[in-house]
Parts: sequence; structure tokens; C-alpha cells
Amino acid sequence: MRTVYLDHAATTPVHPKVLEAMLPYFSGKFGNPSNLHDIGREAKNAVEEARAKTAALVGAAPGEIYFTSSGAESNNFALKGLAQANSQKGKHIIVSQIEHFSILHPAKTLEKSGFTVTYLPTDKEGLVNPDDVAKAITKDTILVSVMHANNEIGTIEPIEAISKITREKGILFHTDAVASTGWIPVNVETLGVDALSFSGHQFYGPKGAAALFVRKGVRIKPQIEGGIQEDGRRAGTENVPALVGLGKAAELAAAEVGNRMRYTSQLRDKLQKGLQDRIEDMVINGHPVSRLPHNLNVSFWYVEGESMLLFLNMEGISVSSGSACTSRSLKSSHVLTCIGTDAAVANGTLLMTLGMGNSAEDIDYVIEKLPPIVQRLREMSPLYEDMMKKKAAAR
Amino acid sequence: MRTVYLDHAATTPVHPKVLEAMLPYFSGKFGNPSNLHDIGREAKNAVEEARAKTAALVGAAPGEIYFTSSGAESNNFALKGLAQANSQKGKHIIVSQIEHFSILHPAKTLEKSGFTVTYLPTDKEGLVNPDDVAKAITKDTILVSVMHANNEIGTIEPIEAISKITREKGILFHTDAVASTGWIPVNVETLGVDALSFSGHQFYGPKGAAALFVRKGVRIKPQIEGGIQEDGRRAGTENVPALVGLGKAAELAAAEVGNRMRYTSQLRDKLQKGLQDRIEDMVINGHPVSRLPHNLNVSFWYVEGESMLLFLNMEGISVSSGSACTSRSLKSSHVLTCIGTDAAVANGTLLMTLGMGNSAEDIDYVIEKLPPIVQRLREMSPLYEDMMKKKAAAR
Amino acid sequence: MEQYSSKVMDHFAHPHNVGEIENADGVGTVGNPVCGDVMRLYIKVENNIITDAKFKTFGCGAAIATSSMVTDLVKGKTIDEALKVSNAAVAEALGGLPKVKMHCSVLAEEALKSALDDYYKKKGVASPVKMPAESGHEHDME
Amino acid sequence: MEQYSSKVMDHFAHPHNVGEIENADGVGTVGNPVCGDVMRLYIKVENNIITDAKFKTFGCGAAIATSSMVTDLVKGKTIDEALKVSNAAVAEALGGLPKVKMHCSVLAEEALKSALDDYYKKKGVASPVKMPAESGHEHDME
Ligand SMILES: Cc1ncc(COP(=O)(O)O)c(C=O)c1O
Ligand SMILES: Cc1ncc(COP(=O)(O)O)c(C=O)c1O
Repeated sequence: MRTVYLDHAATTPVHPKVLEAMLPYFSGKFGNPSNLHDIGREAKNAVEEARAKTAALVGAAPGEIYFTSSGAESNNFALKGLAQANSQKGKHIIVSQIEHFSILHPAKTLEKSGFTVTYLPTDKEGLVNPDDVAKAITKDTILVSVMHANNEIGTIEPIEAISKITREKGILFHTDAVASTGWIPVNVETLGVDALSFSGHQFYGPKGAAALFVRKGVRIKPQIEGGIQEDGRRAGTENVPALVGLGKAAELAAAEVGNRMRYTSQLRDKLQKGLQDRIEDMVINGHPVSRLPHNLNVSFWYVEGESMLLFLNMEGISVSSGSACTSRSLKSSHVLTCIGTDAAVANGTLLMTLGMGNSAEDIDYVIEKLPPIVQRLREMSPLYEDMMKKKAAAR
Repeated sequence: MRTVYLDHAATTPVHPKVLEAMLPYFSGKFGNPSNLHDIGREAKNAVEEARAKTAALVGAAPGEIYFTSSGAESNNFALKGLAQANSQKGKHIIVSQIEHFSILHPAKTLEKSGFTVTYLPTDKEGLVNPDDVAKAITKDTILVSVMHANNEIGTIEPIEAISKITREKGILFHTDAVASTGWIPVNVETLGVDALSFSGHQFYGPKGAAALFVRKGVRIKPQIEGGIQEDGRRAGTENVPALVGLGKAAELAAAEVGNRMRYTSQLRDKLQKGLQDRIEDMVINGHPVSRLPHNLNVSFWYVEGESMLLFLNMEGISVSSGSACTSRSLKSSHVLTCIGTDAAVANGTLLMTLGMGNSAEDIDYVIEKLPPIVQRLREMSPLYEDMMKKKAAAR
Repeated sequence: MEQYSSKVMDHFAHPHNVGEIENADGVGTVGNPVCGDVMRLYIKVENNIITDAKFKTFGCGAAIATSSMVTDLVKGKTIDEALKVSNAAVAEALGGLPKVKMHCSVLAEEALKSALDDYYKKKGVASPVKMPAESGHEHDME
Repeated sequence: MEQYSSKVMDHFAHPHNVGEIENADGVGTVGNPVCGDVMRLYIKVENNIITDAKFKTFGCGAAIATSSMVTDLVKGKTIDEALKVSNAAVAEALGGLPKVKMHCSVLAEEALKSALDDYYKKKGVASPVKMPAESGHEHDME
């Protein structure tokens, strides 16, 4: 049976060249970078080389990159660390309602410790309006966090327009670029941000290696304390092989990102059209143009997401229902709620995210397999029955 | 040239069987455990199997193990998470002065947010006195954290005696077992603790995989928030290969710990005796008996640690000066200060930690190489010159 | 989430008794698309015995499997026997359900009771049916 | 910490001018074992020219290398020239030092100045030596 992995927003396989780069650092060059002897030095040099490559991917200086263990950790570090270190200037924070929970939950925690947070809505295509940011800013505002691209609906936010506002006002601006990095160009100078999160396993790097860019001179309070690692800002023995892998993945991504955009968007467009031609009562979520090239988020009326996912799985096709991170929870996506998707259809959502391993034949296969699954489930659905009866009665 | 790695307290090489267990999870079984399709399931099952093995090593139930990225993260999570989640009962915490900085720095941070902390001294051999714990407890005390074994001087603390006291008073007790796990038996029931940190790279597991045991029913506030991973207590996509490696390393450690104790302590004793026989004015730090089997911490009068370390490195011998984690900082060890080591000799300290890869020939080699290095440096030392002149004058 | 048992996957992949019954003696619809599950259960009753049962369900794997199982369980039972079919019995017959999916078995019991209630109403008889507590969605039993 | 340059490692592994000078014309000892470095510098002066210099040092790799370098630098120099040898010159001659080790070059300058000061005192002449600011250990220059 063909296997088609369409869940690259959840995680990607480690690129063979990345694994190759990592392998020497497990049992051979296994040193602790903090140690002064040659075995430690070798590890230290590997980490610093990885830092330079990782920095280059987002246009940062090596000294502005702090390694962490996940995108979620980078986001927690950014939101809490920047808020805590700059609270003498004010205690108001602005985030969007469609942020990942690793931004939204820290925001709630900060609210409990005396900060106030404004949660900005988006339009129906998931865009934050920069004017809304400008209006939300008060004298007390110290930090804005709006994601670069949304991981569910793929919408790419107007970060440059927002950073113009924050810079004018001297307010720190963090963006969660976990979903975008490696798939579209990400540059901290062009974006004009003060902090930026990204995560290796989202772009063919290893799990357990992520980064937070913090602009030189910006103060941040360490969240994992008690070590000299990462310039004293993040304690814990460095995960040397994973960081080497992140560096290699960054190098590959920097070289390939144009190709990735072209390749995946063309397959994505083919998939989208193929499904639109064959399935009625289907909604494409997210922005029609300002969207990640490999993202397709669709809601189907009258059917539920998990059951589609399970039937697709039986055909060898891997997709997510809603966001990867909430797919084991029962609640429907807060992102779809925010963009105003009808709650009934929100439960019938599939997130398909493409990658460089997918072929045109894979897409043909999905276009062949998905429509009958939707049809079969609709024929089992009381909601579909009601709709058909209403239609018949109207005729 | 022979290479002799005597820095196992800094980090260990990944065991070949551990790496073998990890390899399938990078590019092949690369799924995100949160996903419901088969590729996600496969990863989820691997993580849960690793959790069971990791739990077994310390005598815990799988549901009591929360995976983290490092010992430092486990310690931060324990101290801040337990304090924050239980602050309605009181705001006083007790720790020892010889804790790792990943306990001491979070303690300082907690002090800034309204907690009070008592820092207990030790005796000259590094032992915390359980009576001191009992005396320090007030009505407001909610948490005690005393490490299982100290990573620098190797002293094994009387955890069972302390836990008797904390249990009677209904106070939570955390122990940092990062230095001990895998080298001596560690069992949460025998120790009687409510929380316990350990880290894979300290016992032939991979870097980037560590754990915090939290006894069932004990409340802890997540520090990395915003995900359903680790039962909602620690967000971030799981580092699947590293966790699989940690599980395997735990399995090996459980089977081998008796052997490791016997093997390393016998080599350590040989090294200690060999150096004592050949070098004058040398001090063995730590407890003579209640000490980690693979630990040898020695201070040499009139010479400085880094210069010994560098000369040993030229001979292929890797050691630490002071603790691994502070070896790039200029301050002399807070542990040696606590046990009352003369500040002048504290700067002449070497930490040698043995492992299963060391042979008797390796030890002979070190016994041959170290004494002339010490002698050469002493002959270069003005402190040695002064001492010799004083001796001559006294004759 | 724990994995589905092979029996659940079986009933999900090949559900029994899918469909409508024309002129059913009892029909019950429970749940809410907003919450992610809607079940509709049809029964045919002859001489106080459920001779046929069919369902239509909008919902997850467990929702479909419990619908399939509950229709299997009640076929051939008397009304009184059917009234005693509990959500626990449905879950057990499926070899267990993941904790977070136990509410689906509650929904299946509700659908059955609702269909039986409808049967009594259609007959013009006072209904002895007690609907289970409306706690389905937060249910976290094992 | 950055790595030591190969020149530092060279001077550390094979330091020049280790030892004492009997009946030296100037001796200076600076530093503190508690802080981790003590340097003692001996000079021999003839006709206002430093004809020999030797050192003993307790300290890290950089401390030994800077001691070696400063003794090399002053040999053959006049007293006035020697007074102008700065910590930056010592560090530069070694191909640079890691930031956290710059204090060692400061200590080397201090040791030299202290020996020159001693030379003047022994001669019974007012000393023109200005000791560098006692900031060595927190020094973080580049
Ligand atoms: C006693 C102790 N606790 C905590 C740590 C930190 O562990 P990790 O290196 O995994 O961050 C160490 C590291 O050496 C340690 O020795
Ligand atoms: C936008 C976004 N932010 C943060 C995260 C968390 O990253 P990680 O999975 O590396 O913890 C994700 C994960 O999917 C994400 O999509």
C-alpha cells in the first residue's frame, strides 16, 4: 500500500544529511561543551558552529541565538522571559487570539502575576490587523507577540507592518515562527522583530533542538536557571548532537527554501483543486494568498474529523484533524473559532501539510481516496440526512 | 597516545545499545506522538515504553515520570513547580548549600517572589545533618530539597533520615539524583521522596533526555506551558529518539548498577592510593565512605587546577577542575567553600570521575603522569617556593 | 489518548446496522454537532421485542463504534431488557474505550433511551425511560 | 570561554624564564591564592638595562603564559621602556586572550611594575612607578 505523509506541520523526518551530521556526537565526540579538555572543546566547537548556521537561517548574529529544547520552550522563554525582565517599564502585553497555546498559556500565567493581556481577534482569513495592534497599545505596553504564520490555517501575518508600529513606540515584538521557518524566508531584520522562536523538527531537523532569537541588547529573564550554558540564559547540558542537527537542517533550509515553496505550493494547489472538484460543501480555511505554501486546511460539512483521519490512515494517508498539538484533546480548534468558522463544520476539519517527500502520484492517490471516505461518512451522518431531506422538501 | 576519560560526572558517551535503540526514530519512525495516525501512534508507543523503563529504574510508576530536556530543567521544574503549586500551604523552603546551581538559582528567584529559603550548611565531609533539617522546619515550610549525592565531592546524603522527618511533618521532599542515578541504587520508595530529578547523559544515555519523578497526587505547576504532552505538565513535542535512548539507558543501568559500583570503586580506590603514595600535600575531598563509587575529588596545595587540567589534557587525560558546570567560570567551587576547604587549596582541585570504559592500565597511566605534572607546576609556583623556604628556615 | 481496541476499530471500519428504518417505531437523536457527536437511533418493535435497530452517527471513531455496538446489543431484546443496557455494557462489549472517549458510550445509551422514549410516546403510553445524567461530555469514568 | 591561542598554549606548555634570580635587583609578587593567581617576577638590571628576568607563577594557563611573555618582552629593555609595557601589549604578543582571562595580562603588568618599584626602592630612589588600577579580576576588556 502507498503511504502518504501529509502531516509535516506536526513533525518532519530527520533529513539523512542531518542525521549523518549528528551521528559522530553520540558515542564518539560525546563531550560536555562546558569542559576545558579536548573532548569538551570538540563539543563546544560543534555547538558554536551549529549556532552560526542556525543564526544565518534567520539573518541573526550567532550571539543572538539561544538554543532550547522545543518551540514550546522558546515561546515560554520569550513571553515570560521578556515580560519579567522588562516589567519595570510596564505590565501590558498584546497577543493574538490565534497564537499557539505555548504563547496563550504563558500569557494566562503572566495575568495571574499582575500583567494584563490584550487578546487581538483576526479577520475571517486569520489576519491580525496592524491597526488593531496600534489601537491596543497603551503607555503600559511592553511586549507584542503575533505569530509569523499560523500552524493550523497557514495564514502569514503582516509582521513587518506590526513591527513598524512597535518600533516607533519602543515596544518589544516577539514572533512565533515555528510554523514558517524552513518553509518561507524568515529574516529578523526584514521582519523587524526583537525575538523569534523556531524549532528544528518542523523543517527536517531533529526533535529536541529549537532556538529563540533575542536581539542584542534586549533583556530576557532566564526560565531554566543555574548554569553557564547559552551565555547564562538557559541552563542544562547542551544536547550537542541535536544542536549539530539543527545547524545542518538550518543550512539545508537556507539553501532550499525557494525550492520548497515552489514544490510544495504546486502540489498543494493540485490537492486543493482536486478535492474542490470532487467534494461538495467543503470550506478552505485560512488566507487564499498569504498562506504557507505547504498548508491545506479544509472543513467538510456533516462529517467529523477524527473518523476521516482514521479512514485515511487505513489507506496509508497520514493527516491531522485540527492542530497537531490539540489532536488528542476534545475541543475544536481555537483558531477556527477565532476566524468564525461555524462550530458544526469546525469539527469536520482536516489539516494536510505537504513536504518534499510527497510526489504528484501521492496527491493523485489522496484525491482518489478522500472523496469516497467523505461520501461514506456523510451517508452515515444524521446531519447529512437532515440536509438532504430539507433539500428534497424545498424542491 | 593513550586517551583516558575521567570526566564521567560531566557527561558519558552514549552506550552503543542505546544509540542502536534510538536510530530508528530519526528518519524512519519519526512521528509526533500527539498524532492519531499510525506514524504518530508508533512514536507514542515508543515514548510510553521508554517511560515504563525509566520509571522502573527508580522504582516509580510510569505515570509518575515527567520527561524533560536536562537535569537542570528537572530541578527548575521541581523547585519552582512544587513551590508555586503548594504556596497556599506556606512559603518557606529548605535547601542545602551544596545543591547544584539549578536548585540554588531557582531558590533565589523564588525568594524574589515572596518565598523564604533556608540554606543548610554541611559538615566537613559534605553531609547535611538531618537534625538541621528538623530544626529549620517552621509552620510555613512546604518543601525541602537536598541532593542525593553531590556531583563534585561525591558525598551521598542521608536522604532516608531526612524523608522520615519531612513525611512526619507532611512536607514535600525533592532530591536531585542527577549525580547518583545509574551509579548507585536509586529508589523513590526506599528514599521516601516526593520528587526526584535524574538525567540520561549522566549514565550512558543521550543528552537532551532527563526526567522528574513526581509522586502520584503531588501537585506541581508546569513551567513550560501550553501543550498536552506529559499529561499537560510539560509542553513541547517529545524528543522521541532521545527518550527511547533514556529508556534503554535506564534498562541497562538497572541491570548493571551493582557491577558499576564494584568496578568503578575498585579502580577509584587504586587511583586514590596511587596518588596518595606519590604526591604530598594532597587533600581528598568528600566523605571517606558515603561517597559515589566513581568519584575522586582532590586538592593539591601550591598548584592551580586549570594548569594541571591542561597538562593532563596534553597527555590524553580528561578531567575537570571543580564542577563540570562551573569549569568555565572563575569562581572556586561553592561546594568546597561550604565544606570549609581552605580557599588557597580549593583553587588546586581536580575532579576525576571514572566509568566503565576505564581500565586498570588507564589508572596506572594517570598515576604515572599526574605526579610529575604536579611537581613541575609546584616548582613553578611562588607559593611552593615560600613554603620550602619556611621549611628550610625551620630546620 | 489510549489506543482504540481492535474491537472498536472493527466496529468503526465495518459498522453494523448503519441506515434508516422507514416508519420506525421509535427514533431518538442525541448530541450536538458543536460538541462533535450526533447519534440517531431507529428501532422496529414487534410484540415488545426489538426486531431491528439502525443508526446514523456524526462523530469520531468511538461514536461510530458505540452506535454499531448498541444496535447489535438491543436487537432481539425485549423493551424491558433494552432499557437495562448501560453505557458500561456498550463499552465493555467493545473491549473498553479510551477514558476521553467514554462519553461516546454514554451518548449511545442516551440515543437508545431516547428511541425507547419515542416508542412509548408514539404508542401513547407513559414513558418509564429515565434519561442518563446529561454529563456525557465531561464524563471521565473508567 | 574562548579557546587559548596556539601562542598561549606554546608559552604555557614551554614557558620561558621560569625560576628565581639570586640577589635580584627587583622582585615583585602580586595576586592572591584565593583568587587563583599569584605571580612573582625577578629582574636583574645592569646600566639601566634589564639583563635578565625570571618568574614563578601559581595560576591558570593564561597566568603562566602571560608571565612567560612579559619576561620575554622586558629582557634587554631599558627601565623606562619596561615601564611602558602594558597588559594589552602582553595579550597582543600572545595572539590575544579569552575575555575572561584578560585579568591575567593585567596581573603580569602589575608583577612587572611591582618588580620595577622594588628596584627603585632597593636603589633608594623615589619610584616613578604607577601601579595599574586594582581592577584586575573584574576586568572584562577586549
Ligand atoms: C547534581 C547535578 N544536578 C543537576 C545537574 C544538571 O544536569 P544536566 O547537565 O542534565 O542539565 C548536574 C550536572 O552535572 C548535576 O551534577
Ligand atoms: C506555531 C507553533 N508554535 C509552537 C509550536 C511548538 O513547537 P514544538 O513542537 O517544537 O514544541 C508549534 C508546534 O507545532 C507550532 O506549530
